Formats: sequence, structure tokens, C-alpha cells
Amino acid sequence: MAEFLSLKEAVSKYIHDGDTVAMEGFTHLIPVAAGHEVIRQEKRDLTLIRMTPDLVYDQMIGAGCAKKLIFSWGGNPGVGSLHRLRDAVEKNWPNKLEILEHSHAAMANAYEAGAAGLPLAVLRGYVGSDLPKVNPQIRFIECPFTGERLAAIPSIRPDVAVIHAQRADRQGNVLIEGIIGIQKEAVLAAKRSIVTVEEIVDDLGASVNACVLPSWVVSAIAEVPGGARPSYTLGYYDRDNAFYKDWDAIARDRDTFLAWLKHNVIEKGAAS
Amino acid sequence: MAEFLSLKEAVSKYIHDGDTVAMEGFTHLIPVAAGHEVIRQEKRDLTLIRMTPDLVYDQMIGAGCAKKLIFSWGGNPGVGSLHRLRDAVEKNWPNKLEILEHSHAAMANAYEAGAAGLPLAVLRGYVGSDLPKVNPQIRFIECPFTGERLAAIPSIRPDVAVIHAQRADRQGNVLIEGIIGIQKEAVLAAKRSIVTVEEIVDDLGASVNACVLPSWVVSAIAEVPGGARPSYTLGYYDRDNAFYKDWDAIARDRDTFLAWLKHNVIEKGAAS
Amino acid sequence: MEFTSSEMMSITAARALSNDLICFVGIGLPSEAANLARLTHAPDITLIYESGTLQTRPDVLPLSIGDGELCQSALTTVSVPEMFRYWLQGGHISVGFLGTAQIDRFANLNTTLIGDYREPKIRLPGGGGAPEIATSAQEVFITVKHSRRTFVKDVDFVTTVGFGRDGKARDNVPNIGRGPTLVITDLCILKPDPDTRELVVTSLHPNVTREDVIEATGWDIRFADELEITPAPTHEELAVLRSLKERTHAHHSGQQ
Amino acid sequence: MEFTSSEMMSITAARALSNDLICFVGIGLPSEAANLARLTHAPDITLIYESGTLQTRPDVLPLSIGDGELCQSALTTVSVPEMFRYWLQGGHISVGFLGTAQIDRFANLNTTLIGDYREPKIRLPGGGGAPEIATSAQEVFITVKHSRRTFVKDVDFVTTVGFGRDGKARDNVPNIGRGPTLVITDLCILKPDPDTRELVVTSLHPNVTREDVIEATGWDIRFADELEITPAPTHEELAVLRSLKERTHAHHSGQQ
Repeated sequence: MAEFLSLKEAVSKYIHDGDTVAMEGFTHLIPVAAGHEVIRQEKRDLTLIRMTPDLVYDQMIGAGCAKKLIFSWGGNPGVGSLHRLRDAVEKNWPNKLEILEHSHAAMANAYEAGAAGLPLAVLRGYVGSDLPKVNPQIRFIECPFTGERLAAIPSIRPDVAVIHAQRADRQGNVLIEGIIGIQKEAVLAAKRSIVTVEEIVDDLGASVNACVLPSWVVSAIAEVPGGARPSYTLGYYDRDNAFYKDWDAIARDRDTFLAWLKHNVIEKGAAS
Repeated sequence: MAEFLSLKEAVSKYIHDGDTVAMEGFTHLIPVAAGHEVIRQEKRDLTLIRMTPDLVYDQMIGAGCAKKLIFSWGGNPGVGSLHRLRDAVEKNWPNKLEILEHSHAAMANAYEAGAAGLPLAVLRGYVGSDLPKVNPQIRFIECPFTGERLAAIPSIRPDVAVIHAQRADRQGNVLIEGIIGIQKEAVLAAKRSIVTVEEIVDDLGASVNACVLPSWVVSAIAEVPGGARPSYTLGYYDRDNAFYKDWDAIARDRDTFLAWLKHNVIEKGAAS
Repeated sequence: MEFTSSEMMSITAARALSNDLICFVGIGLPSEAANLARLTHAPDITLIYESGTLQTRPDVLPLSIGDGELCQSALTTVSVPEMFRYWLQGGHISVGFLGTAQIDRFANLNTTLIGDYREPKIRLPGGGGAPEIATSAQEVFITVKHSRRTFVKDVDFVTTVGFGRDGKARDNVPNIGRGPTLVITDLCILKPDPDTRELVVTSLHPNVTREDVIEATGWDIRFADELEITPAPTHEELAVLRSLKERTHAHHSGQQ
Repeated sequence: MEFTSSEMMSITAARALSNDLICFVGIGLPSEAANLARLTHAPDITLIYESGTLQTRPDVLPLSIGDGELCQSALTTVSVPEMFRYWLQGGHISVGFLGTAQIDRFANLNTTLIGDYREPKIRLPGGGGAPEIATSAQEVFITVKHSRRTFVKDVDFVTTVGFGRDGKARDNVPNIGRGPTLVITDLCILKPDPDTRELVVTSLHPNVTREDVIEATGWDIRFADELEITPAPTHEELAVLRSLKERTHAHHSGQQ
């Protein structure tokens, strides 16, 4: 059953140095507050997994939490580059960052296969692409029935998955609504999971086929209103598009970034 | 875009002798009225695909529509055998019926892979079972990453899929709610599809992540209130459990079955 | 209190369940036992039916795994592919409940046919979810009426693996559950021998003798050294079971 | 009417779309063109964004493929695995719209890096959905600013296949789409030669000369025998595009 903890306790208990961590949310419901708590607790040598790294991983990479990144599109959507990610990859700042690069389709299938308890995912992928040349995880198999050559990749099974969701009920069941992305798959594929929610309610108000995670697949739940900002939570607050634009300038320079981090993350304790 | 047709026109236009036909609905939303129309139009040499054949396939097999059945559990749930199915398999009445038998997990994965446009499905299946000895479709592959031996089966891609659903809107989009079973996968995996619905409305009233099929993946929609009876449609009518029990006696004897068929199906024209 | 052998089976099976279990429930006796447990000592037990209904709390026993009430009382209802890929194959099911037509000494199950596959004397419904429940659930409970018809020396067909015809089918197969850990019949309780995996009678139901079990078994059945007696059903167990079945009967026949 | 080269691109791309198309839309110019088409000559065109939003009708252009408005105006929103497995790989997408940092003569695209993979001079965002959109969509439209920076003799990295470095990458590969059929830049329209697959300029935008295109291309670009002139944007096209972009700008900067 899911444990109700503060964000601080949840991150401290369930995320350890050296873990593979998937903090998913496809533009929507990005667990940014949890990312900030990881930074505050100075976790190190993490392998970060995320289809679209977004600002939250740019900040964690810039803060030195990560030794490796597994991703499929590393930009600031509609704005430009993620400058901390580029600084790490191009200039090894603040530390060398190993990268493992896939396509979106491959990572989506890899999470799905992870949730399905399989060791591999099979897709019609990477035809004619150079990615297999730089990513040893990408293999090809032959269909035993048609002989078709299909891509095979290892399933994603992180040590811990962190997602944000609209709400949880008092038994620890979690409702995810709107762009549900890869949230369910990340939690089911992981050994441990933390879910930050906007609120804890008596009744989820879920429709008959809604995306609901039963409490017995979640390790910890933390009530963190606004836990996705500057990303958004459908039904609660909008995406702070202006901040996504402002981030370009903040992250571009190491010192401005470090100053922003100190003021907005390090010195701002999470609700303990 | 989906065409609005009468049930008679839809079956006549989209189901042809010799087709592979998947009429899915996992206990819920079984397209029984469509099955009766197939019987009335005396379709022949069909390969019927259905995880749980249920009464509708028992009737179609007894009426001589099928030359082959692909299934994973062929009983009358909570009651006993499907006697027309047994008669065909054990005594070749009314005609020889070839069978290809899978497990539920295998067929569910095969439909899913069909909807995903893949030639095969991979699952941790059939460990220690004799089914691979009697079903040449079941092969085994080795995971290139872990060496684990996994089952591989051809994906299911029927000529036509038939399902029942709660409602469609005037643009031909279809809402499926409750036990949604394998409905979406059957339609997406098929070349052609017929959807019978309880009603056609202005607004589907679908929640944000509801199971909705866009009109551009459906060939024909027919408004057939009660089209699932004696199965049921959540929000419209309950399962006629009493009839499921009565069916045991009706189907047990060939003549009683033929009499029932004549009176309740052959002579009862579908809404033309 | 008078009780039938079938009641004894349901009650014994229900006792084996507990609050923290996630239970994959089949139709018939498994559903009876799981809901009885939920209505008595294990109110928080999680029941899952193959049709996609997660964490459901039906008021009456479903006639099929896809009854409407299962969906309405569920936490949510997922698609059938998701049920088999994420919830079963993903390893979340602690106990898979299975019934069977035939069972052998290594708990292999036959629900496919009696006779030869090409020309079966009797064609049975088939495996359904069982073949993968048997390997993806963390452990499996089997409930079956005890007779020479069901307890056969060799099953005509291994639809669903117990431990294989030689007891070794699960040896060094990765990522699968422990297999059958409990077989409950109307006469007794059996458990697999930890080494040979052969089923051994560990407890006789009240008023059942060794001879009754020997008589009803198609192979020379083994008995545990310390053979127990299964406690008789209590008042409460029988009362709850009977009211559940009455409610169910009224509900299913009432509907037209 | 005055118009910018970027407006020319969006309008030309929008003209290539029609009511019966199911369009997989990426961020930036593809989204601009697809929504412009929907607001002008193709009101029934179906737009799908990678985030899972099926058949969406946003009032403003999304800043990202996962903006809230995409979800609220969609017929329904499916999960990301389902989007890629059923809707893209399942073959339902008629046109996949892609942008790029570099393109070569066989329409291969590089969005991964400039320089060498181990120590890239410039690390770009990566492939995202493109590698599989390029092969699972029935055909692909590419929109890219025309310069020697983008139109390079050899891309530094083939993130996403056009026709391969030799033009033959799609030959006898089963179950994939036709690949790029249209490249729209701010200077011209290019189409692959039916035999060699090499991109050929088929239409020059107004006030654009052959020399402009030659000047802006890193290889010796070929021109079609009957070279056309792309019709200039109409009043309506420019008005609708500009109001769409104003609404979008107001919406995105307005929010705090």
C-alpha cells in the first residue's frame, strides 16, 4: 500500500545515489517539485531517464545530480536548447554526462514493455537511422512468421519512477487525467515509485475507464500543490509558457543558472 | 469516414464468404444482432475469431457459417459447454470445424500487436503447456538482451471486425465504456469494421481519456438498440443471465437448436 | 451445523486468503471463495477479474468474469490487453485462483479435452487465462472436486502447467511464479512436496477418512506425516456464504 | 500584400493539406501550417499531436505538443505508448510533418548534432518522434528554412531517414510509408525524383530566383524542366495566419 509522506521524506526514503530514476510527464504533469527536492538533497550519480528531459532535468543536470541520461528529445519545446544539458554533453560541465539516445517511439515501447514485465520491446523502428550506430542497446530481430526485420530494445525498468498526478484518495489510489503520457507505464515498470499530487480527497471522481493507479503499485504519495509548475496540471493550473521562455536566458550562462538554483531551489526548502 | 448504414446493408457490404471475422466483446457488448444478420445472410466458410466464442458463435457455428474457429475459451460462462461448438468439433455437425486454440493472454497480445501493425506478438506464455504441440502458430524466440525464452505468435489482423458500442456521434465517432475488453484493438487490427450502437447522438459525452474510436478507423455504423442482447450494454440494459442458462438446453439438441434458430433469427428480419 | 462438501471447499479456500493479497479470480468456486474472504476476515483483499476490473467489490457473485457489477464496483476498468500485459504479466498478482477438469500428481491441469486432441471424446472450454495465470501469478491456488474423474494418473492434455509431467517444468525457468502452492478439494487440502513437487495430502476435512481420499484419487496418493484435520466451517462462515449465494441466485434469475 | 518568407512557407505547406488527411503534427512551423489549413480550406482535416491528443482543434498554436488546449479540444487523449503503437505504427497517419536542422539531397534529416557524435560541436535536441514518423506515416512533408546551413551536401548524422545516403534505404523494406514527398522551404518547393529520389526544385516562390536557391544550397541542386512559380499568399491566407499567430502570442505571453 502507498505510504503518505512529505516530499522530503519520500525523496529521502525512495531515491538513493546511483539509482536509475524516471521522472516522467509528457509536457504535462512534470514532477518538477520532486526534481527540486532531489537537487536539495544533493543526490549524485543518478541515471536520469526521460523521453523529453525538459527544464527539470536541465536543472538536475546543471546541479550535478546526474552521471547518465537516457532520453529521446532534449530541447526546450518551442523555445530552443536545454543549455545545461548541452554544457554537460559538449563541455562536461559540471561533470561528464554519459548519454544514451533513443527515439520517442522506442522509449514509449521500452516503458510499455517494462510495465509488461518483459525484457525487451519490439517495434518497427530506426529504419535507415544512424542511431543504432551510436546506441548499442538497439538490436534487430527477424519475425519468425514473416521474416520482417524489426528493432528490439531493452525494456525500461527503473529503480524508481516519480510522477505528478491530479489527486489521490485516502486509500492511496491515484487519478491521472488529460495528457497521461507514459505515467502509468513508468510507475508499473519501476521497482519503487513516488507520486506527488495536487490534493488528497475522499473520492477521486474517476470515470469508469479513467487512468487510476491502485495504491498497491505506489510506494509513496506526497501532497504537493503546484508540484508540476512551470509545467501544468489539467484542471488545476496552466503551463507557465512565459517561464519556459525565460529559462533560455537563465540557463544559458553557468553563473546565472547557479544563482537561480540557489535562490529558487537550494534555499527554498520543500514542505517538510 | 464511417458510413451510416442499416445492419443489413453493413453486413452485406462488409462481410463476405471466406472472410476472417472477429466479433469481439469480452462478455460485455457482444455484437449478437450482427451475428444473427450474418446467419440470416447465410455467410459461409468464415474463419471466426473470438477470445470467448459465447452464444453468438455457438449459434453461427450451429448455423453452418464457420469453417474455422480461433479462440481461447469456448464455454457458456458459469453454465457449461457450448453444445453447438462441441457438436462441430466432436461430430463435425453441421460441418467440419477446424480449430486453432490459444490462451487468453496470447490472443489479447495478438490483437494488440495487430492494432500496432506488427506481424507478431511476444509474451511470457505457454510455459510447460501442451498447446504449442497442437498449435503450429506458437513459436519461441530468445531475447537478444537476456536470453530469456519467450513465446511468439502471429498478430491477429482480421478481414473484418464487428463490435457493439454504447453510442456514436453524427460524425461517426464511437464511444465504448465499461468493460472495453479488446474492442478497440479488434477494430484497429482489421481491414474493415462494423460498429453497431445503441444510439446516435449529437455529443458522445465522453470523458477526457475515454475509449473513443475516431470515425476514420470505422467502415460502417448501424444503429441497433439492444444489439448486444442477451449480452449487455453498460448504461442501457443488463445481461440476460437467465437466457444464458436457458441456452444450455436449447443448444444441447440439434432439432431444438434449429427450431430456435428458425423462430428467433431466420424469420426475424434485422431492421433493414 | 450441517455443511455440504462444496461449502467446505469454498470456506477452506477463503481461509487461505488474506487482506494484503492481490487475487486474480476465475469464475465459479474461486470467485465464491475470494468474495467470501472479502466479506469475512479479509475485507481489504484486492480482487481482479480477467475482464479488466481492478479492485472490484461485487455485492453478488458474477455469473461471468465480465458481469456489469464487476465493472461498476471496480476502482477502474482497464482493457483486456492491459490486464494481461501490465497487471498479470507485470507480476502484480499475488494469488491466481484456478479450477480444473483434470489434475495430476504434479498439479498439471487439463481444461482442454478428454481423449485425443484430433478427435476428442469430450471437448472442454480450453485454457482461457489459466496457462499464463499459472506462471505469471506469484503463486496459484487450485480448487477442484475430488474424484477419480478429476484426480487422474496422467492428464489427457497439459493445458496449464503445475510442475510438468516430471515435476521439473519450472526448474531454472526465469521470471515465473512459484506455481501451485495449495490444492483444495471437497475432501482435503494438498500441498506440493518441496523437493519432488508431488502433491501430498496435508489436511483431511471433517468426517473424511484416508480411504475416502485414496478411493477418490487415480494415483497412489501420499499423506503428510502429521496429517491435520481441517477445522469445520464456523457459523459465521456458513451464514455469510449462504447469504452471498442466495443474493446471487435471486439477482441472476430475477433478471429477464 | 507584403509577406515574410516564413509566412510563405506556412501558407505553402498549408495548401498541400486537405480535408481527408490524418496529420501527425510536430511543433513550430508544421503546427502553424496544419492549423492554418484547418482554419481555411481544410476545416475537416484531422490533427494528431504526439502527446496523445487525437483529432484536436486548438484555438491557438501550442507552444509544445503537450499543451493543455490540445487535450481539451481533442476527441479523446490516449497514452503515449498507444499513440506510437496503434495510431502511428498502426498506419493510420496519412501525413507526418517534420522540421529539421540539416537536410541532404536524399531528404535525410539531422536533428541530433553538428560535428562528431562523441564530441559534438553543437548538441541538438535529438530525433524525438521523427525516426518513426518518417517510416510509419504514409508520406512525409518537410518544412525547413533554406540556407547552406540547413541544405548540406552530407548531413553530420542521419537521425531520420529520407531515402538514405544512397537514395536506396527504402528499397524493398516492407510495411513502411513512401517517405518524403514534399519539401517546403522559404525559397521554393522540392520533390524527390521518382527514380533517383534526389530532391528537385519544382517551384520557386514569388521573387525568388534560381540563383537564390543555388546560393542557398550546399550541393549542386537540380531544377525541374518545367519550373513553376508558387502562387503568392492570398489576402485571406495572410489574414488568418496573422490572426492565429497574434492570438497565440497573446495567449502564451499573457499567462503567468
